[in-house]
Amino acid sequence: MPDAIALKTADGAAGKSFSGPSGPKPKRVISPRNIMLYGTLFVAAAYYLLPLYVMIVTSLKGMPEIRLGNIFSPPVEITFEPWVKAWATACTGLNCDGLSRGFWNSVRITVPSVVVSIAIASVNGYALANWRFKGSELFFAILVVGAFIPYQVMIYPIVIVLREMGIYGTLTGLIIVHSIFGMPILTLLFRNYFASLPQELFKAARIDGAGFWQIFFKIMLPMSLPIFVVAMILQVTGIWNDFLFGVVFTRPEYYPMTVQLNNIVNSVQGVKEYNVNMAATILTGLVPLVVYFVSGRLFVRGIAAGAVKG
Amino acid sequence: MTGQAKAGRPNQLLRNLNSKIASIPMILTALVIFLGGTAWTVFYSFTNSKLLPRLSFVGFDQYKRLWAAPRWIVSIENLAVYGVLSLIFSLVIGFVLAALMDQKIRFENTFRTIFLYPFALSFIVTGLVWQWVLNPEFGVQSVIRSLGWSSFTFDPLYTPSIVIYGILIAALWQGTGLVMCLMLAGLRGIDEDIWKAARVDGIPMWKTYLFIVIPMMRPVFITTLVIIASGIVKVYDLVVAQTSGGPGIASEVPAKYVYDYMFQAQNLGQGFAASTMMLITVAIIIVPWAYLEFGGRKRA
Amino acid sequence: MNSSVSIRDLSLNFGAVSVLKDLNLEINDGEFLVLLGSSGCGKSTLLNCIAGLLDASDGQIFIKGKNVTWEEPKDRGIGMVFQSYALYPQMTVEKNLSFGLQVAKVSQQEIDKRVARASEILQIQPLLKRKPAELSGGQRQRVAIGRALVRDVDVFLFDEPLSNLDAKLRSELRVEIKRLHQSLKNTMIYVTHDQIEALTLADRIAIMKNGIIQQLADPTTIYNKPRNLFVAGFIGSPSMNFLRGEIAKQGDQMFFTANGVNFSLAGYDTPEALQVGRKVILGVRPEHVKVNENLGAEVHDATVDIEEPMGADNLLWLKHAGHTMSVRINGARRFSPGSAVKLGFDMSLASLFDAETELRI
Amino acid sequence: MNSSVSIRDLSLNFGAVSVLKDLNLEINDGEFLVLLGSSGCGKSTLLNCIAGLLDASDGQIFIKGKNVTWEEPKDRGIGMVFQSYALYPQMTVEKNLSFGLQVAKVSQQEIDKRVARASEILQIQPLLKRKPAELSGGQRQRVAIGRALVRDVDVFLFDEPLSNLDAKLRSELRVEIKRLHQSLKNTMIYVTHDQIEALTLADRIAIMKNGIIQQLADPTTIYNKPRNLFVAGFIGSPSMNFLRGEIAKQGDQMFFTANGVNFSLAGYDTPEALQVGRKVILGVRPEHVKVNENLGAEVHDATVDIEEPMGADNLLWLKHAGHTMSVRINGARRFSPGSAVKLGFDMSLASLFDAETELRI
Amino acid sequence: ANATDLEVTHWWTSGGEAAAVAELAKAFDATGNKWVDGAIAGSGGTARPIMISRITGGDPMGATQFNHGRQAEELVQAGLMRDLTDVATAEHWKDIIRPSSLLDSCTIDGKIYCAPVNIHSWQWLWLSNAAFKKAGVEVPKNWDEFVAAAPALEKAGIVPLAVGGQPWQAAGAFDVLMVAIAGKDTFLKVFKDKDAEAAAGPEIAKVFKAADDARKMSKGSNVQDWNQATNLVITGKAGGQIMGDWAQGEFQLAGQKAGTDYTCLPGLGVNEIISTGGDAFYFPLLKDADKSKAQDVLAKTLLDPKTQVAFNLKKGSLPVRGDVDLAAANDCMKKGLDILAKGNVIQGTDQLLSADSQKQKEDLFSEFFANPSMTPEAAQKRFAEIIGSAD
Ligand SMILES: Nc1ncnc2c1ncn2[C@@H]1O[C@H](COP(=O)(O)OP(=O)(O)OP(=O)(O)O)[C@@H](O)[C@H]1O
Ligand SMILES: Nc1ncnc2c1ncn2[C@@H]1O[C@H](COP(=O)(O)OP(=O)(O)OP(=O)(O)O)[C@@H](O)[C@H]1O
Ligand SMILES: [Mg+2]
Ligand SMILES: [Mg+2]
Repeated sequence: MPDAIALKTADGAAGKSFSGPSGPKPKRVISPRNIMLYGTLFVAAAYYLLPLYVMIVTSLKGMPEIRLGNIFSPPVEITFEPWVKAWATACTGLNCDGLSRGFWNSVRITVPSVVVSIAIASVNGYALANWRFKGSELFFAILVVGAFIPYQVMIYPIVIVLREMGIYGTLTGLIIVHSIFGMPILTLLFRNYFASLPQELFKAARIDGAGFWQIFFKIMLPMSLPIFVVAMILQVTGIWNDFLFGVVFTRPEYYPMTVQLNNIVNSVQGVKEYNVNMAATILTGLVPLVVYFVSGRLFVRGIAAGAVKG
Repeated sequence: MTGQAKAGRPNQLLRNLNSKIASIPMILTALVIFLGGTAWTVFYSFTNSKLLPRLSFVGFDQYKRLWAAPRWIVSIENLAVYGVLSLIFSLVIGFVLAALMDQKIRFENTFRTIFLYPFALSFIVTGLVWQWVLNPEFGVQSVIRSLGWSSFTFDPLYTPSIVIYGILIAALWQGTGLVMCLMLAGLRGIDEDIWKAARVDGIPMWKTYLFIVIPMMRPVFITTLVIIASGIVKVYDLVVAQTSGGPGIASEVPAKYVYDYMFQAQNLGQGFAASTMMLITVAIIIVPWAYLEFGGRKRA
Repeated sequence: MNSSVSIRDLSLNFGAVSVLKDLNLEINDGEFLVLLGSSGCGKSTLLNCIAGLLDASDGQIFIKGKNVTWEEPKDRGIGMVFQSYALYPQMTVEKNLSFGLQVAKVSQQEIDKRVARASEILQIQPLLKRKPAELSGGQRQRVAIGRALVRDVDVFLFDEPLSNLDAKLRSELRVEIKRLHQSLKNTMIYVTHDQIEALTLADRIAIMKNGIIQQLADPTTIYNKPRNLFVAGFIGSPSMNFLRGEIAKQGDQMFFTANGVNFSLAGYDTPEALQVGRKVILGVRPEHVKVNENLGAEVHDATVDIEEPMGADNLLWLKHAGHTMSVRINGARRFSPGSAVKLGFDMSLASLFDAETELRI
Repeated sequence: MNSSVSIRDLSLNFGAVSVLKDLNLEINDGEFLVLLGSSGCGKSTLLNCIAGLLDASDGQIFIKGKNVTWEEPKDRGIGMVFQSYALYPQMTVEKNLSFGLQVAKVSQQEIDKRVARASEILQIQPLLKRKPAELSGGQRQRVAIGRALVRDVDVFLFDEPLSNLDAKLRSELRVEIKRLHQSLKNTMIYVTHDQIEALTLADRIAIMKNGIIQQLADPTTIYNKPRNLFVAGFIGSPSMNFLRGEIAKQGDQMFFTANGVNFSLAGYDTPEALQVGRKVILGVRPEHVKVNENLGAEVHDATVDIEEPMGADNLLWLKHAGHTMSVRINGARRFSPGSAVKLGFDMSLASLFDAETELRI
Repeated sequence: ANATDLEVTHWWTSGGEAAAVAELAKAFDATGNKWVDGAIAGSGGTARPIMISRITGGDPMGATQFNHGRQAEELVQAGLMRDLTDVATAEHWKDIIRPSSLLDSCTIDGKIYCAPVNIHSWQWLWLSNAAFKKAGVEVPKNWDEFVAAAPALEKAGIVPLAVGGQPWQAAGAFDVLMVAIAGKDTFLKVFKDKDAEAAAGPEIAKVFKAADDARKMSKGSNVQDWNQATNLVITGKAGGQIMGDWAQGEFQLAGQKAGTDYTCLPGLGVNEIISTGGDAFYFPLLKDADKSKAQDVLAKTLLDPKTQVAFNLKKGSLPVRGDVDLAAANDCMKKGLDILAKGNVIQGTDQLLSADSQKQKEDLFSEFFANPSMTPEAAQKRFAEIIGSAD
C-alpha cells in the first residue's frame, strides 16, 4: 500500500460510480414542513404581539381617533401627548404628576428588595445544598409549600408581625415582605442550582480550609451568574409589578408605579382615556421588559440549570 | 497508642453553626410566617371576627355560610374550569411552542423573546390590555364586524357564560412563555442519541414526541405543573383588572372572595374560612407532589 | 468480495470547520470494521453520515450497491447502537424492541417472531417485561443491540457501545459482540477509542486522525507494521518506545545511532530503505525488548527507574542512554528501582520511520 | 514502623443504610495504600471520612497519632485530589494553588515560595497564569495534585484521580504519581476501581466489598494468593477461570475432579488442606494455562471458541470439558476458532477455594 | 401654628370628586397647614382595606374618608380613632348638623368620632333629554313613564338604563327602587328591623318586578365604572341612570345644564324621599401632638360654612349644615334641598347594615343584574335570607 493517497480517488469525476445523488440532500426552503413550522410560529407570534401592538398604537392616537373605532388601525396622526400626560400630568386626586413620582418609588423599592431577597435566598439555597443540618429539609419543605399559599391569607398575620416589629409602613417593612414572598421559589432555584454544581469543588474548598462564607463568596458566587440572572429577572418583574404589597404595606410617599398606574387607569375623568392608560401601561412595564430583552438569553440557560434539574 | 482517649462527640448544635445562622431568615419565615400565619388564619376562621380579629368562637358557622354562598360556589367552579383549562392549554401550547423552537429554526432568539415578553408584565397590565382588545365596541369584535361579517359576536367579557374564557386567553398570553422556556430547557436536556435512535428506527417525529420524549420529560412537566398550579390558586389581580369578577359574579374566583370578604365586607372570619378552604385545596394538590419530590428523593 | 458499504469522497463541514475530508472507504460484506481514533477525530460524524443522521457536504454513500446518500435513515438498512444506549426509558424491553416495527406496521405475529428470535440470540428473554432503569449496564447494552437486530438490517453501526461500562463488563461484552458477529455474519462498523476493543474485535481497523484515515488494515498489520508514526504511537499500551537518530554504517553492518548508542539493524524487514545518514525514528514495542534473558548478539546497559507490576505482566521504566524506555516482562519477574539490567533488541520486530514524513520505511 | 493513619472500628450509616461496617485499618508512614473495589462499595465514603468531609457514625480516626475524628478537614493535615479535579474554574492555576494558603493567612512570601516549589515538582510553571478551562486533562490533574502539595500535608488522599482520562494519559500519569510518591515519600491513600492502577501503584492494596475490607496485602500476595473467591475473581483481567468440583485421590496422587475431568494437584502450595471429598473451587489464571507448549505431565484437550488478539497478547476462549476457559498467550501465536489444542496446568500457581466458605485453602 | 403636614386618604378620584377635594385642601392649606393628598383610585372597596391595614398596622394617616355609618365602628371600639367630642362641642356641631342622624352615625358611646362633610342621596334618576328627543318621546316624569318609553329608546339604538358593572351600583339601584316603589316604611322594616318576612313579602316582590324591568332595560350598557355609565347618559347613548347625586358632578363637569340638557327625578319621581348617607372624615389616633392639633383644625375646617358650600357645589352633594347659603346651587340640588327641608329623609343602607350584609347584598344584585336567567322570585328568596341573617 503506497500511502494515504491510495485511499483517495485522485480524480472524482472519472469514477463511473459517481452518478446518482451526491453531496448534501437538497433542501427546499419552501417545504411543507417549513410552511407548517414557520406558519405556526408566525401565527403564535402574532397572538403574542397583538396586545403590544394595540398598546403602542393606541397610545399614539388622540381620543377622537380612538372613539372612531378600530383599535388595530395605525394612528392617522401620531401624538405623544398621552405619553407626556401619563408620565407627567395625569391626576389622581390632587396629585397631577402622573407616573413620574411612582417611577422613583418603584426604583427605591425594587433595588433594595431585589438585592436583599436574592442575597437571603442565595445563602439559603447554598446552605440547603451544601451544608445540610438536621431539619433543614423540613424547613425547606414548609417554605416550598408556602409558595402556594394565596397572598391574601398571609396579609393579616404579616401586618400584625410588622406592627409588632414597629416597621409597618416603612421601606424596610416592604423589603422584608418582598423577601419573604420571594423566598420559596428563589430558594428552590438556588438550592437546585448549587446542588447541580460539582460537590467535589465544595469538598476541595473545605479541605483547603475555606469556611461557610469563604466558600460561598470565593467559590460558589463566581460560578453562579446564570442563576443570579434568573433570580434577578424573576424578582425585578415580580417586585416591580407588585401592587398589593406596595399599597398595603407602605405609605403613599412610597407608593410604587403600579399604584399610580392603577390610579390613573381607575380615575376616570368623564371618558376613559385609553391612550393615556395604554401609555401609562407601557411605561410601567418598561423596566421589566428592558431587563428581559437584555438578559433573556441567560434566562433560558439559567432555567435549564436551576429549575428543571433537581 | 491504646491509651488514647476516645474523643467525645462535640456539641451537635454547634456543628455546622454558620449554616444554621445563615438559615435563620428561612427558618423564621417558614415557622413564623408560613406555619404561624397559616395556623393563625385557620384558628380565627372559627370565630366571628369582623373588622378586627377577635376571639369569639362560632364553630363551623363560617364554613356553613361559605358553602351556602352562591358566589363562593361560582368562584370554586370558575377556579376548577379555569384551572383545568389553563393547565391543559399552558402545557400544550408551551410544549408545542418549545417543540417548534427546538427545530433549529432561524430567529430563535426573536421568537423566544416574543413569546416570553408578556411574562415581564404584571397581571394588572395584562388584564387591562385584554379588556381593551376584547372590548366589543373597539376590539376584535368591532374590527371583524367592520370587515363585513356583521353578525360576528365575540365579547366574552360581557357574557357571563364565557367570561372565564376571556380571562383564560389573557392568562395564557401572559404565562405560556415561561412554560415554553421550561419545556425548551427540558427538551434540550434530552439525550441527542434518543432522537437518533428514533430516526434510525423510522419513528415519525410526532410519535417520537408523543411516545418517547414527553414521557421522558416527566420531571420538567412536574416542575411546570407545580409552577402553573401555584399561580392558578392565587389568581386574583388578573380578574380584578380584567372584569372585577363581572359580569355579575360570573368571573369570581376564591382569592377574590377571600379578599373581598376580609376587607370590603369587613368579615375576617368569613375570609379566613374561605382561605382555609383554599389551603385545603392547595394541600390536596401539593402534598402528593411534595411527597414524591422530597419523600421519594431520600430513597433514591 | 462484495462491497457492503462504500464511501466515496465524503466530506463534511460544520460551518467553516471541516470534520471529514474527502474520505473513501470500502467495507466488505460481513466484515467487522472498527473505526479507531482519539476523541474529536470525526469517528461519530462518519458513522452518523453512514446512518443518514447527518447530511454529507459532498460525496456519496452506497449500501449494498445502492446509492443512499439522500435516503432517510430508516430506509438504509442499518441498525445503530449508541454509547448511551438511547433506550426509550418508559417502555419495557419488549416495547423497546418492537416499537420500530409497530410504527413500520409489521404484523403483530411477525413482530412477536422477531422479538423472540432477537431475545433468544441475546438471552434477554427474562428481561422482556422490565424497564431500562431496572437493567444493568450489560443488559441495557444487549437490548440496544436487540433493537437493531429485530429490524433485520444489513449493516450494524456501533458508536462506542462499551465505553460507559466498567472494565470487567467491557471485556465480557466484547466477547459477546464478537460471538454475535461470528453467528450473524452481518457487516458491522464499530467506533471506539479503545485500542483493545479495536484489536480484539476487528477484521480490519481504520485509524482516523483529524477526519482522515491514517491506515486501514487488519489488526496484526496495524500492530506490527504501523504505516506512520501516529499509528505506531496510538496503538499499543504502554506506547511504543521512540528514539530519534540516524542511520549509520560500520563495515557492512547497518546501525541506528542515537545519543551515541548504536543499535544493529540486522534483521530489519525492509533493509533496502536504509540509507546512511537518513534521519529516522526507531520504534520498539515494550514487549520486544528483552531484559537479562535471551538478549541476542547486542547487549545494552540500563537502570530500572520505576516498576509497575500489573499481575500477569510487569512493566519496567528504564533509563537507557539518556531516554526513558518502557519494557514489558512477565509478571513473575521483579526488579527493584535502581537496579542495573541488560537489554537486548530484536530488530525484526522494530519499526523505522522517516523523521520528516513520519512514514514507515 | 510508625502508623500514619489509623482507623478504628469505623462505621458509617446513611440513614438506615450501613455503608461502612466496623472498619479497621492501619496505614504506615510513607506507605502507598490503594483502596480497590467495585462501584458503590464505600471507597469514597471511607476516604471522605478520613478527610473529615463526612462524619462517622461510630469509631475513631487517628492521623499521625492524633485523634482527628471530630476535627475540621483543614486541621487534619491531609490533601485531597478528586476525580473531576475540582479546580476552581474562575481562578488561575496560581490562584488555585494559593487559595488554601491565603485562607490560612500564610504570608505572601511563603505562599510564593511554596507555589514555586510545587509547580517546579509538577512542571506546571508555564501554566500558572491560565484558567483550568484552558488546560488539558493531564495538566488539570497535576494542578489538582499541586493544590495538595503546597499545603505541605502528611497524607495525600486520591479519589479515582485518573478515571476521567483516556487510556494513554492514564498510563502516563500513573507513572508520574508513582514517581512523585518515590520522591515525596508521603503517605498516600488512593481510591480506584481500576485494578491495573492498584497493582502498579500500591505498596499495599485493601480490597473492599460492601463496606468491608476483604483482603489487605501487597499486590503480589493479592494476585497470587487471593484470600477468598471474591478477591480472586475481582483481580486479574480477564478474570481467573473457576471450576467447581471436589478433591479425589487415586493411588497416592491427589486430584481435583470436575465434570469427570481430573486435574493433578501435585505442586499445590498447601497440600495439607486437601481432604478427599471436600467440595472446592479451582481457580486458574488465564496466563497460567499452557497451550500446546511446555504442557507438563498432564495434558488436556480443548477447542478454540474465540480468539481476541490484543497486540502484545492473544486471548483465547477455549471450550474444555463443558466449560469456557480463557487463556492468555503471546500475541504472536495465533489460533483460528474451532481448532483443537492441548492444555497444561501448573498447580503451583493455582488456587483452591472451599466451596462453602469461599476462602482459599 | 407652624405648618403641619397631614396626610388625608380618600377615594375621590373622578373628575367632579377631585375638583371637590381640591376645595377641601385649599381650605385646609389656608389654615397654615398642609394637605397631603393620599387618593386611592378605584372605589371604597379598593381603598378601605388599605386604609384599615394602615390604621391597624400602626402607620395611620392624618385623616381618612369613610362612608359614615358602620364601616369604622370596630376601629373606634379598638381605640384606634381620635375622639372629636371637644371640637364638636366647641363648634356646636349638634346644633348645626342636619339631619341629626348624620352626627348620630358618628357617635359611639356618646363620643363623636367623625366629621361628616356631605349628604349623599341615592334616590335619583338621571335622564338624558337628548336621548329622548332622538327616540321621539317625551322626557318621562316618573319611573313608570320611563319604563314605558324604553322600547322607543331601544328602537333608536339607545340603551334605556345605564348600569355599571360594579356590584354596589346594582345593589344601590335596588335600594332606590325599594324606597320608590315599596315606600319608606317597608324600607325601614327590611333594613332597619331586618324583618325577613317583610323582605319575602308582596311589597318587595313588586320591587323585584321593577328590578327585573331595570335589568332588561340595562342590557347592553357594557361599562364598569359608575361615571362611565353616567357618561353614557351625558352623551345620549343611554336614556337614564339610577345613581346618587354625585352623578351631578359629572354633568356639571361636562358643562351640561340641569333641566335643559338633563333631567333629574328624585325618588324616581314616584316617592320623593331621599336617603342621607354621606361621607365623613375619621381621624386616627396619632402620637405626634402637632399632628393631633392639625387634625382638630382639619375637622373644624371641613365643617366651615365656606368649605361646605365650595365643596358640595363641586361634588354635587348637599351640605351637612342647614345654615349655609346655596344660592349657586342648580335645579337638582335645589330639589334635594327642598326635600331635605321637608324632612322626607331616611337613613342610607350604609348606616343601617354592616359592611358584611352590604357585601352579600351586592353579590346578590350584581348577579341578578348580570344574569337574565335568575328569576325575581329566586332573587327575592335569597334577599330574604340575607336580611334574616343580617346584622
Ligand atoms: N454539531 C456540530 N457542530 C460543530 N462541530 C461539531 C458538531 N458535532 C461535532 N463537531 C466537531 O466535529 C469533530 C468531530 O466530532 P465527532 O463527534 O465525530 O468526534 P468523535 O471522533 O466521535 O469523538 P469522541 O470519541 O469524543 O466521540 C469534533 O471536533 C467536534 O467538535
Ligand atoms: N449521601 C448519601 N446518602 C445515601 N447513600 C449514599 C450517600 N453517598 C453514598 N451513598 C451510598 O453509599 C454507598 C457507597 O458509596 P461510595 O460513594 O463510597 O462508593 P464508591 O465505592 O466510592 O463507588 P464509586 O466507585 O462509584 O465512586 C453507595 O451504595 C451509595 O449509594
Ligand atoms: Mg463520538
Ligand atoms: Mg467513589
